[in-house]
Formats: sequence, structure tokens, C-alpha cells
Amino acid sequence: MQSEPLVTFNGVIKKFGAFVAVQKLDLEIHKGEFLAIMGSSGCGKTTTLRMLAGLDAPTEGEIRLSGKPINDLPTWQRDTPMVWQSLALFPFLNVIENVEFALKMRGVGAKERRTRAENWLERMQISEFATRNIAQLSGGQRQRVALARSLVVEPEILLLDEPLSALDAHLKVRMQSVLQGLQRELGITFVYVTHSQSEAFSMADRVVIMSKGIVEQVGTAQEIYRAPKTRFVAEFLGSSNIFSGKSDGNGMLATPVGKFRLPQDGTSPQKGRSTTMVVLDTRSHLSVEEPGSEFDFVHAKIIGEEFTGATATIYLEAEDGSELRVQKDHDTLAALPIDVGQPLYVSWRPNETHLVSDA
Amino acid sequence: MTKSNILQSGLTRRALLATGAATLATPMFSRRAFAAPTELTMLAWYGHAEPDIVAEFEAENNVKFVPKYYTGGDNMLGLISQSPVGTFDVILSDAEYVQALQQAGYVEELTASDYEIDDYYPEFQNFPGNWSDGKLFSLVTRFGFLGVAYNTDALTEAEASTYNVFWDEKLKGKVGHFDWHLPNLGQISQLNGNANPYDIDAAAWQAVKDKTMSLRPQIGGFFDYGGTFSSLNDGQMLAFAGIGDWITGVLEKNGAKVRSAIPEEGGLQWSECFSIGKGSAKAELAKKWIQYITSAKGQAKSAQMAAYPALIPNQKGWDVLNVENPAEAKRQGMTKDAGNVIEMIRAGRIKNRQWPVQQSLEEWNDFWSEYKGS
Amino acid sequence: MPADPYFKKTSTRKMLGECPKMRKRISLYSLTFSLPLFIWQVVFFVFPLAFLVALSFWTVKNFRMQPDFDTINWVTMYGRSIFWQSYGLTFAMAAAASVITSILAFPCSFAIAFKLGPKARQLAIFMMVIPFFTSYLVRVYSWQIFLSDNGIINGFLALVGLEKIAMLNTVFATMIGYLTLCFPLVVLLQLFSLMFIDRTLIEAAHNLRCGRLRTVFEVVIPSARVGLVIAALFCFILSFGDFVSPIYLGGGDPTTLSILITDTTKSGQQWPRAAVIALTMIGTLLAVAFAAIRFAYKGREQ
Amino acid sequence: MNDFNRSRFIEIGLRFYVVLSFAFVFAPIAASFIFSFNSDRFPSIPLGAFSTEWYRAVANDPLVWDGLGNTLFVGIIVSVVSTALGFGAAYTDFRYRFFGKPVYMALALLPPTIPVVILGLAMLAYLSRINLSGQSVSVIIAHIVICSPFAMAISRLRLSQMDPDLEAAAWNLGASEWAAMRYVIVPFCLPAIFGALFITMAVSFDEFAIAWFVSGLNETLPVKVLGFLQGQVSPRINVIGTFVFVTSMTLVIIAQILLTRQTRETPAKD
Repeated sequence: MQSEPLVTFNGVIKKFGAFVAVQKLDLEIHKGEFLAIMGSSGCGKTTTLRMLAGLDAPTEGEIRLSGKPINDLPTWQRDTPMVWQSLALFPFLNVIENVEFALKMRGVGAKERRTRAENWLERMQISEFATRNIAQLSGGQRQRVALARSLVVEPEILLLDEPLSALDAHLKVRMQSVLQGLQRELGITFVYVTHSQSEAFSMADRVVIMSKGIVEQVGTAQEIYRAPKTRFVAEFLGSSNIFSGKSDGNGMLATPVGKFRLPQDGTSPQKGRSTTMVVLDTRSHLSVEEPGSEFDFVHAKIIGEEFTGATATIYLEAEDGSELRVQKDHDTLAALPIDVGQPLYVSWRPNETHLVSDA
Repeated sequence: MTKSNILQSGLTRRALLATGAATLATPMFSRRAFAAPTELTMLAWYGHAEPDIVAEFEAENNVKFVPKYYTGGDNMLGLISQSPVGTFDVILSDAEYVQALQQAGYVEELTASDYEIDDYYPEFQNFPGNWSDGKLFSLVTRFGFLGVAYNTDALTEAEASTYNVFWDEKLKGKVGHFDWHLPNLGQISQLNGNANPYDIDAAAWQAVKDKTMSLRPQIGGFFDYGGTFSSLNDGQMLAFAGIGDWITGVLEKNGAKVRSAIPEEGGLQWSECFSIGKGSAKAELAKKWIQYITSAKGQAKSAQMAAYPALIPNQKGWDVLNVENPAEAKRQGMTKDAGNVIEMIRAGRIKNRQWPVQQSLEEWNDFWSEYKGS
Repeated sequence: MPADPYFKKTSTRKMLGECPKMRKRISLYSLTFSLPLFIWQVVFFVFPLAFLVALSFWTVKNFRMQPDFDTINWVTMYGRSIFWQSYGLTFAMAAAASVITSILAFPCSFAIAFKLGPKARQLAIFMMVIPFFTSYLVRVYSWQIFLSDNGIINGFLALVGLEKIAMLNTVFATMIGYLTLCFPLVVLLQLFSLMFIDRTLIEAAHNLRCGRLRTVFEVVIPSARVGLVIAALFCFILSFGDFVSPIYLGGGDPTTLSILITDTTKSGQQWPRAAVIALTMIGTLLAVAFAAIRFAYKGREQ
Repeated sequence: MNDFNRSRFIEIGLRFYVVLSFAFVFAPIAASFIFSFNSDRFPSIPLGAFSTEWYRAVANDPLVWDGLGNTLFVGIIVSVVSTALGFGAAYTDFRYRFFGKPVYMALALLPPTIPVVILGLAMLAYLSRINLSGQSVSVIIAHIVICSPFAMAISRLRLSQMDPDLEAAAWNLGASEWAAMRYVIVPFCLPAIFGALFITMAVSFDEFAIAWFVSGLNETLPVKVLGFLQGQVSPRINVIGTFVFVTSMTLVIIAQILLTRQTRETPAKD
């Protein structure tokens, strides 16, 4: 789904004193897409969002919105409404007054303001709370007010800064579908900052993963999940087994826990070069017996088990102390002796591995 | 709910404040509104612009006095020097400060013929300090004596007839000082036998200092005007140096058992004089006031001032007082009988309180603060 | 996994000096809010104090102050034993007042903080605020009635057949005055720091078999140290400069610095000398405040 | 059991101590109230007859009314100006970081720590040089100096309770800085602003030392009280004290009621 970029970050750098929050960011955000920016705290994702909103000014580089540079435009002239992590609802205004706020600031007449705000309350299914105090609303209701407040000006783009982080798990999922539905319906661009994989992967068309101010990978959920490009991404997603070692120049990787075949994708690293190879936990297998030659394997001991619904994840420790994980359905696991301390083989097909950069 | 609520309560509070202010201020404004009298400012000791003294004059001349009461001569000088010229129309000052006022150019010259100085006792017609180079700058209006103030339950009149009573063992910690060096040190100087208590040589001055220091263990405190009143009244202090009837007279009237005596070593005299402030825009009215308060009628009023009674220099004023309030005239010794206050002055028992002649004022003052701190 | 993303984010933002600020630092908008107070305090607070410094070098002739540059006032004042005597005495009395007030206020604020329910505590705080809306002068005047030889307290003592006690015009009465001035403020300041102590800390201490009194000394007081020191500091500042209690309750004896200031202006218009005393007092207060704050926050930074 | 008894004893002891503390705090206030109805001019035990003569004396004393008028005039202007200045400084501290900020903060907060006698002395000496002494405006100027730090502290406290995103959210929704101030910051701080108005007014109402130095002829009520204390010791002190106490308490209680009624909304439920 390619269309002309709505937002362009052109070599954007943001420094706070000596600290570099965002390093040379180049990024295009398309019209009508749901883009998630993901990373752990301090990675620069929120700063990126705030620069787009006009709340922080880039130190270097240029940001364009619909083709026009907006670096010097203050936030109140930008039409880039944001939904805040804290929601930042005005506690001294009631629900409908909160929603009307942006219209009032734009000089919309009282009558029209009221009608448009009421429309949005209805749309968000919170009409009955119109005259309620913010303090009297539940978390989910507040979320809807915050959305309505930002969307009432009918912007082309909506910025969301971890809006769901304060909700409980059940409500989170519901709000996710509300957000997704809303984005489809309105057809506008959502830029969604989060530290949660499940939020990003379940809602976004494209995901940007950032670390220490640098974009590590951009792609669809599938692309990133299946093929993390960098070691950081792999570690961050936490769903892969990672093996680091040196290439022998003949398609083999020498690691402290054994020699493995490198993937045959034509980019075989030269001899002696440090190389990192990953394999997804869902593509890894467990066995009591040594697997066949079509597999590479590691000898490891079980250290723990975690249920994740239909599947379970087994955590193991290799001989050098590095951690491994394997995700299997319960039927498969039932056939295995799953006890802490139990030695097992962790194996995978070499063609299901791939290399990541070490940056 | 919220916003309107805040606004509502805000309005109520604001309204409340405003109404409150208006209600409280109403009497003031309304009073000003219909009368609109001329305001005449007076810098004086407390009491000189109270209704018992000024009401009649105010009514007759459609004047409203705006007083600033000071707490001492230096305070008065400070207030004048730190206020714009012309702030004060009438200035009441202790006699020893009049010269400072005149030298600093704070007061206007008076025309002697405007006032009934001839009715004054001769001693007061050429009162020291009132005149400078043959020009009149202020006019003495009332005076009083300073001696031993004492609690009549604690001391007999005979005991109080000497300053030595302050050293009495039974008064330990019960002797108070009016907190000003001039009257206190003057009295000690009198006790030391100096004919002119303020014109003493270095040796005599040293003797006064030594004598004063020996009194320190007896002292219970150093009091301002108000403190002197209350500590004498409630028996906190049983004897007081540096004051006289101007304090005890008021307390007596309120039923307190206190009195002042002029001891055998002699007493001091304080005198208050009226002047017209430099640059006063209402000098004519100010003159009228001084004429009033130095006239026989005004003098009789002044003698009976509620805040503190005083002796008056106008002979005709004595006559009026003896008709109006013979008891008070008798109490204060302003009758034609023998031993009246003028005779006491003539007998040389009373000396004017004044600034030290051979030492600087600073020296006396520094000693006083050392004495207080010791 | 970030355990508490919100906290982390705000703290980094704070660290970076990032409040909700934007590009231009100096704008009409920012100056509108920052400048008025600044200008006001420079013109009407710094200038008068600076003028006081200049004034301390002026001379006085015949009741009139003259601009001059003469160190005579400093030399004279610092050369007088009465000055140093008053200084030592005022310092000692203010220090005693802050210690006594702190000690007397502590059980009260402790009880309000830990022994009263929320409703009662609210009421107690409200009641402690009330004195701020009454005139200090009136309260001091009222104490005269209590403390004088024939006053309320001695009246009671006489009723039960006890000897009179001389209280008014003593240092004791001055202390009562200081207490009147400072007690409610000290209680409130102590209270606010006590209320922020994590109660689990105290429970933990009890749990570790730390006795009641020991818990107070080893857990409560150290945790509330900043508040307690600040409260004592305020008490010192207020008592050090107060002239009402020493005069109207202490009978002006002994001479405190504030009395010395008024005395100095009262005799011969010696304002320059009064300025010397005033500046010495300001210097002392700043030094004490600095030391107290250093002590309060000692070991807190990093 | 023994230990339990002991702790009960301590609890009761502490409560009693609190009562005792309040007795100490309120004794002079109560005595002042009682003696304002005492017929004797000089207060002493036993009490004289019940009398309202001092109330009448005060009510009929034009100078007291003038003083009250001055106090109100000064107090209202002082509270408005110092609340505005203090709020501005609090906002500056809340939002900006700049070179020399500690100096700025010291200037904003230091004045109340300077003894009033000294401040009065310095003010009079300085204001008389620039011909601003001896007028109501002198008192106003001096009181704003000492009151604005209180307003600043109160406003700052309120601002620190504000979600720092709130202002940015307003900008983001199209409010200019000025509009955000008007529609977000000020409404949020409204309780503190009212609080500051009241507190600064109360401080100004009760301040006598600086006012005594600089007020000249335009004496405020507390200066009058000081005058009564210095000059003539009169139960009028008690009358005025009682009057001021009742008035300001009424204002404070009304403010309190209005503020709590506003916050006593049903709490959030999920």
C-alpha cells in the first residue's frame, strides 16, 4: 500500500544539550497508513512524535507535512493533534467542553462547536457523559474523550503517544480494535508510539523500531517478526534464539555452543568475520534424542516454562550459559519430559535461520 | 458542571469580597460624602487630635484633623524628614526638639502678635527654644513635671519624696524606666546635686553615669508610652523614673493607685510647643488652630486632655479651668493658692528638660544603651 | 521490559530540562510572566537593601543625614560592647526559641500526623491556620494579661494558694511571645514533612523490634529532617528579627538587636548606625539559613 | 497486655498534648475576645462589668474607620498585584529554565525572611529618597514585596500538581501560548489563585512593622493597633483584634466551603 508521503523526516537530528535523542532520522509516513513507532524508553520514539507535533524543534534537518516544511510552525498552527499517554484531559472542563476545546481555539462559533462535538461524542459512544466531570469517567471512557477531542478538528493525521498504557489488558484489546476501526473508517494517518509489541504488531500497517535514537528497522509486522534485521530488533522482540560467532568462510558459523550452517541466501560472510544468526522460537524444536542431520542443534537444560495460551514457551540454558527458547503447542510438549534440569536438544532447520547485523 | 461551577463559586467569592469591602467602607465614605471638611494634618504625641480636644474646633471651622502620632522626638524628626515637604500642617514638638526643627527648616516662622502671648505667665512668654534670633518659630502650649511616679500601696508620699527611693531594697526589679535617656539621666543628675542637671562637666557626668549604673539591678524594664501605662497600672512596676503626672494622672482617673511626687532634689519640666509645618498649604488654618489651643478656652481643654493631663502656661486658661473643673485644677496645682506650680518653678525646684550642654547628645544616648544592655 | 514507562519518561524529560517548552525562550509571552516580579523585587527589594549598604556609610550632623563615605558607623557599632552583647543575646534567644519551639511542636505535629483520623487531621490543620488570621500584636497584648503579676495565671495561682510568679518583663515572657509567633507555623511545617513519611517505614521499624521511642528517633525524625530543620530555621528567622515580644513581653530588657535598631533611630537620627545593625542581622540570617539548608539536605544529593 | 496499656496511655497522652497545644494557641485569642467586653480601660483580674463601650468607641472613632478603609484599600490592591506577580513567577519557574534562575528564585522568595524591622527601615530610607514615602502607595509597594513570595509559593504548589502535558495538549489543540494560559493554566490554578488572594490579603491585613515605617498619615489598622499599644493601651486593641479576627475567619471559612463543595464530586469509577 504505497501512496505519496504525508510526512517526511529529512535527516532530522534532535539534541538535548549533549544528549542526542534522535540521530539523523529519515522517514516517510504515507497518507492513510497506521504507522507504529516502537522501542524501549529513551529510544527517541516520543521525541520523534513530539517533533512532528511541533512540541520539540529539530536541532538539524527538516520535517515536511504534505510537502511543506513545518520546522518553524508552532504546534498550534499545525493540525497535528496528539493523544497523550497521560491523556491530558482538562480536569476543569466537562466532557463536551473538552471536546469543543480545539474548535473554540480555532474560532468556531458556539453553536457549530456544540453540534460537531456532540457528533463526535456520539461516534465515540459517550454522548451520555457529555456533562460529566472528567474525574467521574472510567479509563476507557476517558480514552474515548481524548480521541474525540483530538479528532473533532478532522485532521489528516493523528498522533498517539502510548495512549493505552494505563489501561488493563482486557480494555486494551477493546480499545485497540476501536482505534483500528476508527483509522480505517476515517482513512487518515495514525502515528502510534508504543513500547508494546502486541499493540504495534496487531494494529499497525508498518512498524518502525527505534533504539538509541536510530531507526533499526521499518516494515510490516510480518516482515519484522519473521526477519529481524538487527540483533537489537531480535533481542527487543525477544522471540528468537540468537547465536553469535565467527564465520569460517565456508557457510559455517562457529559459536561457543557449536558449529552451525549459515543460511544459504547468497550473502555468506567472509572468513573470520563476527556474525550473528537468529532462529525464531516457533521454528525451533525440542527432542530427547539427537535430531537428524537436516537439523542443527544445541544441547541445553530446561530452566523454566511459561504458558502463553494455546502454546507454551520452554526456556533452556546452553552449556555456555546463554538462554534459549522454544515455543510449542501443548500436545507436542506433552510427549516430552518437561522438568527443570532436564537435558534436551534444541534444533532447527538451517534454511529457517537468517543473519542480522550486529549494530 | 465543573467549569460553570468554578465560575459560579468564583463569582460568589468575588461578589462576597466586593460586598464585604463596600459594607465595611460605607461609613467612611458616607461620612466624607456629606461633610467634605478641610483636612488638616497634625504630627503630635498621641491624644492631641482626639475628639475631646479638637471636636469643637473641627465643628466651628469645618475642619477634619488627620493625625500622625509619633512615639518620640526622634521619631518625629524622622517622620518629617522622610515625608514630602508640606505633609504636616501642624507639628507638636517637645521643647528641646523645636530648635532642631527650626534649624532643619521644617517649620514656618510665626507672627508673635497673632497669639495672646501676653496672657501667658512671664516665664513662658519668652520660652527657651521658641525664639531664634528674635523670630518666633513655635509656641509652648502645655507642660508638666517629671518626678517620682509610685504605687501608693507600695510607697508612702514621704518615701517617694526623694529619688533615692529607687534604690530601696523592696523595689528590686520593680522600678521601671521610661525608655528615653534625657529625663532619666536628668533626674539622676538632680539627685547628684547638679544645679543645672544638663549642664555638667566631665567629672559630674562620670558621677551621673556611675550613679545610674548602680541603679541597674533595681530595674524591671524599659518601657515606651503604652508599656509605662500598663506596667504601672497592673502593679507590674511599683515606681517609675522619668515620668510624671502625664502618666499617673490618667491612671489615677481610672482608679489605679499611682501618683507622682516632685522629690526634694527637684523635678524636671517637659513642655510641648506647636509649630506650623514648612510648606503647609493650610498655614492660615494651622495658625487658627494654634490661636485656638493657646487661647484661654483651648488651654482649659488642653489641661484636661483625656490622653494625658498637663499644666498650661496661659493665666486666663487657669481661670477658665478653675470654673470648669475646679477639682482637676486643684489636683494639678493650677490654683491661685500658695505652692501652685508656677510658684514651684519660681522657687527653682523645677528644671527644664533639655539637651546636654557639655556633652553631645550622642554620648548620653550611647551611655543609655550601654546601661540598658548591662 | 520497561517496568514503569511513564515514570521513566518523565524523569528523563525532567533530566533533560524538558518541561512542555518550545523553541523561543525569550518572547513577549515569557517576559510578561517572568519580568514583572523580577523588576518589582529589584526596584523595591534589592535597591532598598543596597541603599541600606550605602546608608551605613553616611554621617549624621545635627539630626540630618548626609551622603558620605565614612566607615565611622561600622567602627563605632562594632567597637561597642553593647552591640556584641545584644548580638550574642539575640542569637542565643533566637536559637533557644527555635529549639524550644521545635521540641514543643513535635509531639503535637507527630500526634496530628499519625494519631488522628483524616477528618480530625483536616480540622487540626485548619485550626492551626487560624492564628495566621489574627493579629500578632493583639495576641501579644493578650499575653500581657495572662502573665502580669496580677494577671490571669497569677490569679489562678493565688486561688490555689500558691506564691505569685514574676513572669511579665522576663526572658520567659519573651519566649512565650516567640512561641506565639512561631508555634503554629512550626507545627504546620513539621506536619507536612511528617505526613509524607511512608507509613510502611514505621511499620517496618516496629517489625524489626525497634521500640516506639526509638522508632521516632531513628526513623521518623531522620525521614522528616528537611521539614524539621526548615521549620526550626523559620522560627529562628522570625524570632531573630522580632521586636514586639522583647518590648511588650520582655519589658525591653535585655536589649535585643531589633530593640537596638529602633533605639538607634530613636536617638539622634542615627539611621546609618541602624543600617549597620540591620546589615549585620541580614548577614547572620543568610549564613544561618545557608548552614541550615546545607544541614537539612546533607546526604540527600545523590 | 501491659505493653498494650502503655501504648494506650501514650495515645491518650499525645491527644491530650494536641489539645494543650491548641489551648496555648487560642488562649490569647479568646482572652482578647473576652476583654473586648470588659469595662475597665486597663485589663486586670477580676474582670470589670460587661460592656460594649469599647465597641462603641471604636465604631465612633473616625480614625479607626479611616484605618480600616486604608487597610482594605491597601489589602485589595496588594492581594491582586502580588497574586499576579507571584503567579507569573511561579509559572516562570514551572515552565522555563534559564541562566541565573537560582538568583531569580532567590529574589522571588527571599523577602519574607528579612526581618520586618529591617525591611521597614530600608524601605522608608529608600522610598523617601524617591518621594514615595508616607503614602498609601508606599505601604502597597512594601507589602507587595513581602506578599508576592507567598502568592508564588501557593501558585507553584498548584502548578506542580498539574499534568505537565496539559499545557502542551492545549497548544497541540490549536491554542496559542496566550490562549493556553487563559483557557488552561489559569482555570487549573483558579483555586490557588483565590487562595493566594486571600493569604496575601491576610498577610497585608496583619502587617504592622513595615507599614508603621512607611505609611505616614495613611495608617493601616494594624499600625493603629501598634499605636494603641505604644501610646495609650486601650481595650480598643481587643475590639479591633476581635473584629479583624471574625471578619477574616468568615472569609476563610466561606472560601473553604466553596472550595470543598467544588471538589466533593463523586470519585472516578471504572
